[in-house]
Amino acid sequence: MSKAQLTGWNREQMAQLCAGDIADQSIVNLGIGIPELVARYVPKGREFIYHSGNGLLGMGPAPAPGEKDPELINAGKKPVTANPGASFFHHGDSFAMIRGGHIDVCVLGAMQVSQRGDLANWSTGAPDAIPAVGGAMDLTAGVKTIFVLTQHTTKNGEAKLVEQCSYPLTGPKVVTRIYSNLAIINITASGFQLQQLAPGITFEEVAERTDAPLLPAKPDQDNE
Amino acid sequence: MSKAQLTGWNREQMAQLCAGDIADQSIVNLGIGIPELVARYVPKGREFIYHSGNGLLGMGPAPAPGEKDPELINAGKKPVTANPGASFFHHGDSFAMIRGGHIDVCVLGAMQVSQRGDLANWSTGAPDAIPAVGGAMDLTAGVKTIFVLTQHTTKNGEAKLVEQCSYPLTGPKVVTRIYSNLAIINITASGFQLQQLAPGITFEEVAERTDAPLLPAKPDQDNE
Amino acid sequence: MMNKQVSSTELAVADICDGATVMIGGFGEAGSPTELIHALIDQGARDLTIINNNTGNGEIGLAALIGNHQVAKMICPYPRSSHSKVFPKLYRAGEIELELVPQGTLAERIRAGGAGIAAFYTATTVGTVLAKGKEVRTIKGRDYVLEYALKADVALIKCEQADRSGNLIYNKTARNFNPLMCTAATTTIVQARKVVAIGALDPEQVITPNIFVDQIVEVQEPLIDAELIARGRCYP
Amino acid sequence: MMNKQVSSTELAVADICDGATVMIGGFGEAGSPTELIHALIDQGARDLTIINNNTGNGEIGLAALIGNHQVAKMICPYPRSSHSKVFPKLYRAGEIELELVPQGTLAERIRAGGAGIAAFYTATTVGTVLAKGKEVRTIKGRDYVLEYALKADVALIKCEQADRSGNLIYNKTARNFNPLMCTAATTTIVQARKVVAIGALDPEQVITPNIFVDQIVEVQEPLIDAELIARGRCYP
Repeated sequence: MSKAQLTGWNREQMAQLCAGDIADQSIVNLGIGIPELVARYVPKGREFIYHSGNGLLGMGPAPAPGEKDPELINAGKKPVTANPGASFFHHGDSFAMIRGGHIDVCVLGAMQVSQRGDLANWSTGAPDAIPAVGGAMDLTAGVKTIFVLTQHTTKNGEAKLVEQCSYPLTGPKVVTRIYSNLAIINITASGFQLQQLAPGITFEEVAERTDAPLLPAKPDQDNE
Repeated sequence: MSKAQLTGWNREQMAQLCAGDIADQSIVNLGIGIPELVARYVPKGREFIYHSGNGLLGMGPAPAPGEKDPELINAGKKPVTANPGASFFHHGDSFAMIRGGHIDVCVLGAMQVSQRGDLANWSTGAPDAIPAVGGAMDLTAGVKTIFVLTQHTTKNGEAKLVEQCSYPLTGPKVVTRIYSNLAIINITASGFQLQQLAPGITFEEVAERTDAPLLPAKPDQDNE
Repeated sequence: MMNKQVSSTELAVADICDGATVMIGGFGEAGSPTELIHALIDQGARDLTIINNNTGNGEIGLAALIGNHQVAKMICPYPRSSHSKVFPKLYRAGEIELELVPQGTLAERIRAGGAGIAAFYTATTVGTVLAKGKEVRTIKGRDYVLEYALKADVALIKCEQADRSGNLIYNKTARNFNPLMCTAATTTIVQARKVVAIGALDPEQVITPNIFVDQIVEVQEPLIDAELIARGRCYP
Repeated sequence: MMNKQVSSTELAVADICDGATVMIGGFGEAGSPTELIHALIDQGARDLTIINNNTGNGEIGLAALIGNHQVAKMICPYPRSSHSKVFPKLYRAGEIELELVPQGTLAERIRAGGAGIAAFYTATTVGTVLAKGKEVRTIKGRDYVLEYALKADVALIKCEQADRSGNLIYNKTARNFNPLMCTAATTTIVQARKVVAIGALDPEQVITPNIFVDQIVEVQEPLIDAELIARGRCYP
């Protein structure tokens, strides 16, 4: 399991690649943490409308220093702003948007993703862990397209892309595409399929660090 | 079945008796038609808050001539006003109030009431009738106390208080008390029980016009 | 943000297909999108399933749509009223189908459709003919009927103000079914008495967030149904 | 209309019983009724079941209530956070029970409790350990889990403005669970930053109608949780 750590893309580049695959005017929910970076890389000419599970559509960036409002926060409990055209609503209406299929894209982190698109990102299942799920299962059950932003392997070099998740699932068969530091990988009916390699990374290096078969990119899709 | 029609109370008196049994600050939903009269007879020192199923709490009386707003109407589609402290909401929230048990009292008309409190007030079941239920079944299922305001018999002298309803039910075991032109009658575990006779009306006259056993009033309740 | 305003009711309803399920907001004439309904009459789509609290009055609006034989089925709590003549005639002639749904159950089924709730248990209709053939389950000692979510291809909505991105506010009891229907339709088409700039509505006061709205057309002086009916007007 | 204002948080929470189920509004510190929670600590009711999105931060508010051993069980989607120390300790010691519920399912269960919906089918948790032991049903080709309504004896709520009859409006994302919880509790106790006269709120803008509110107490300058935590403050 422990192969040499490869660099590939950094987090910002992964976020930028992910942002590039989101259509103009999409309603987007960004998971807490690294997925939030996606908002910094909206391609020119496009606009995303951000949904925050705690009751805000049209979420804007962090406020200017000194303009924090403790009652205007995002799902990660960080201060945000409201863009023109925003609306506030309660948790019932907010998760009705999620559950009802009204959010176009959700970007989440991952502990593991299986070759059939199962996502595990909420619990290691360790007996002493405090279980905490938040809105992750609502998002995976309700949002049309789930993108995953993740390092390709754990800090210890263990694979996160696996045949079958060993951690408890967040949702079965929900992930569409993974943006890792090494590659962009699609979930297809046949399993993991390479979409694009990070610069300087080889197919074999990615395959070695993936605990399930990896299909090469379709000829017209490999932008290496 | 066809006994002489007796007068007893008129509609206004029935409505007034009913209003007298509703506690101060009750949340009240009045059925379309005769039940609406109840609002004219709120006892001095009491206040009822009116809920209208089409999305208004704190409904006020009909507007002054020339001040009708076609978008401020009640469940009977008649122009109304909004009292200070009113609120507007959508049909989902409005029937959540009803279904969730937040309305204290509902006053409805009746075609038939059975001795166990079944109410039939929406359909004769006639094959050529256009069935129309509106919010009646939501009200009977959700409101804490259902009062019925009705003539004791039909225009043809047929009993409306019966052992078992022959018309399709609005709700089973929902009616608490009936205000007819002849008497106030409670639904008890033993069936119909007289609460109060209208002036000049005898127990026998009421019993004759009731197609189910009628229990006499408890000694301390007969205010005849 | 995208400008969802279109220039005419005609354009707004152009893509409604034969056989579509169409939710139409309004309770009585309050919140009824009469101009959009008339545009749908002009457009001519047929075999529609219409979801509305009533079946229209006189020979305008929904009643005219039904009278024009464009409606195969009504899903509706109260298909008769003092001024409703068109539906009863067609219903008695067997030319239109009716699914009778209690008003609160209809509202909740539409909400469920929009909120991704597949089905729910309600006490409404327990012990009545309207529960016939439906699953009944006892939960904490009380009986409940299973009811399923209701969705639509299109919702026709009337509101008071819309910003160009599709945030909506309503007027008094004209709110009624409109906000629910916005959430449960694939395409939501709105007629607004006034269309305002994005940012002109207070985010605290938005009743329908723009995520639920697809097309907006401004109708500044909407028809008043009661006046048309009083004058015996027909559409078209 | 009845004046529901009481003069102190102490009076407002006086009747909360041992063993009560208490919904507490707020998401993080936005909309968190910290003064009412502190009054409940002073009041001392024990064996409480608390429903909240989190388990509090630092040693104030909900964390302090838990730390004071008044809470037997949490119903909660996210019982840990960067500043949450109290709950993890008691949970690992087996001194507090946890029912983990996804955030959206929690919101919908509370709404169902208030709306008279006994149970509903949602796709959330299908195929996960959180669906273990729950009924799964296939509806129109998709699997859904049956979830039951959630009610409470008491709700502790924070809002921006209340009129004396109990109509409420909120501030931005401080709305969160508060309006839902108002509907699902037998007794709803509200702390409002400002209490205004009946009639002072626009009926179009009321978020929680007064039908759902029992007691209101004005707390003009509520504590700011983050500041207390930054200063290492404890309650009491």
